[in-house]
Amino acid sequence: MNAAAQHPDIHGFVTLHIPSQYGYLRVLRQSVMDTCARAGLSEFDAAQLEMAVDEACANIIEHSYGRSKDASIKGDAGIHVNLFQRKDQVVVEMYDHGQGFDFEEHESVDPEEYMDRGQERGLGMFIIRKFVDDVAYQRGTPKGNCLKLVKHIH
Amino acid sequence: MNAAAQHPDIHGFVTLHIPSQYGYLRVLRQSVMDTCARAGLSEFDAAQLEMAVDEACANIIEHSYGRSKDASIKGDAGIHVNLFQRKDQVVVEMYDHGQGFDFEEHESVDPEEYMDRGQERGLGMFIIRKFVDDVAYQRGTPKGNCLKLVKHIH
Amino acid sequence: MRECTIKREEREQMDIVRLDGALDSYSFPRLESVLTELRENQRHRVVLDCKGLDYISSAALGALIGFARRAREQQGDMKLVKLSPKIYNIVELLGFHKILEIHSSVDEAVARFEAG
Amino acid sequence: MRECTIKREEREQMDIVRLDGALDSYSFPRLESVLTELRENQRHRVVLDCKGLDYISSAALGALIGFARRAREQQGDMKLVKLSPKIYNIVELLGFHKILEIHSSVDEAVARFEAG
Ligand SMILES: Nc1ncnc2c1ncn2[C@@H]1O[C@H](COP(=O)(O)OP(=O)(O)O)[C@@H](O)[C@H]1O
Ligand SMILES: Nc1ncnc2c1ncn2[C@@H]1O[C@H](COP(=O)(O)OP(=O)(O)O)[C@@H](O)[C@H]1O
Repeated sequence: MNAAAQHPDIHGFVTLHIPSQYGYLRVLRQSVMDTCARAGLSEFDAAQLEMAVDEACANIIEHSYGRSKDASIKGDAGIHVNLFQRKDQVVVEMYDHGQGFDFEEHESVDPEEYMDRGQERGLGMFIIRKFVDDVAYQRGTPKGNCLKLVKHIH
Repeated sequence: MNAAAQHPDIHGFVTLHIPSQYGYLRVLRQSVMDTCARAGLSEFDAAQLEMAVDEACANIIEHSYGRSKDASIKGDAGIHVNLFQRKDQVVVEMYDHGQGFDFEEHESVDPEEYMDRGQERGLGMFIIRKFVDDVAYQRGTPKGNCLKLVKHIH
Repeated sequence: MRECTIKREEREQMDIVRLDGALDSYSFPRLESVLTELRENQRHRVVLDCKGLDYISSAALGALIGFARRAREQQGDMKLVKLSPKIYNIVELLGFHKILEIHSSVDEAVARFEAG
Repeated sequence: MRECTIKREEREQMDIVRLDGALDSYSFPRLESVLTELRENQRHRVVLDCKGLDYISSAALGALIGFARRAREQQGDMKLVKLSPKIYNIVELLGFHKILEIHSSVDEAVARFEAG
């Protein structure tokens, strides 16, 4: 088990490992909602975190694994997700072994821009940034690319 | 990731690690039902496997971790669950680091006996044995005690 | 993500208890306290509405059977209504449909109580 | 464990499309094919019943907006009804409640179509 799970500030450490396929997003969303309910997050806050996680993992499947020209990068390694509560925060960490990307370089398109531009690019990055309180991305850690989302419990 | 997940006969390998607490049984049941739906198990077969897994993990929490007098055995290590489809089978493997027990020695009480005896012992072992097609238990493997349940897809 | 809720509606002659969510090891203590309260208040005629029930553990089923048995000694009963096919199948596999009275609607169970 | 189901009821003047389950990246192709079919058959007036919808991805919302826009060019529209508070909150945060017409019942949306 992850060393973090033993930390006294950390509650209810759940880990989930799923194949890199859209059909597994549902069970991931259910796990997120379960963690949020346990942490006492409001229904709306929980739904926002649920959506940020879903959009982030859909991006991993589509872009990090899906767009690779390097044949050694395949979806077999799946997506590893840590879900836990730390003090007044719900934290979701997602790891993938795909090609990753430069997170800061990809500005998010906001919904108005999205409408004006005729929806040629998605809202994923906007939702990931706006629906949570903290975001951190690290490319190529020993455990893969890591996206960490944090939502405060009010 | 588990080596088994790379095996060509194995589909949809999902792993879940939860704390040894009753409040996490729900997310585990949801993961079982999700795997069953993907494998095309009937609603009834899925519900039977769901119940066998739930009763087995409730036993891990109550008996394997809960009854230990050895202070070094605590529930911190949690329950590790592998869920996957192999050919025409749905397989659920549950690992715990508690004290374990002698599986063969614990005969299951059937529902009639249970009624006659005034319900002094539970139906868990009966359900685990009767609601799945194959059961195997190994105490004290390097990854902990392992209970493996198999349900055939008809 | 529904927590299990147990709602009690006290009528003159009986109680309607409505279950929603999962009756598992986590919510078991709540079920037990509702059953204890009914017994202590001499409320022996209970209709258990299982419409919203999506899971029931063997321990919870055992508690319902225990309640029904003791209620019968007091000319009462616990009757189950609106079980989903999934849960009815489990109850049947365990043979508990022979012990617990099961109806398809609250009205039907109420009528059975009223018929004595 | 509900798969997403999309049911289409063709009325004389419009279509009622009923969603159940989650509209996510997995079920997205199914949504797209239903929308394409509607467009190809010149069915531009659609009421989308979201009563059973428990999740919607941004891509699915984008597809609904795209459909509504093109339908309006043909004097049609796509009106959403019976959104859960949870999903309405998401739609609002994205500002899409200003673009999509939202009603609380199928009848209300039908009446709006009939009023022209
Ligand atoms: N996990 C990821 N790995 C690699 N690239 C990513 C990832 N997430 C996002 N991207 C890149 O950022 C871009 C913007 O993402 P997003 O806002 O979700 O819109 P869309 O996915 O529709 O393009 C993507 O097109 C992709 O190039
Ligand atoms: N995972 C386990 N670890 C240790 N002991 C167990 C485990 N599962 C079952 N047992 C033992 O087997 C007995 C029978 O279990 P069960 O049929 O579920 O009834 P109950 O849990 O109500 O006693 C338990 O009382 C316990 O002694």
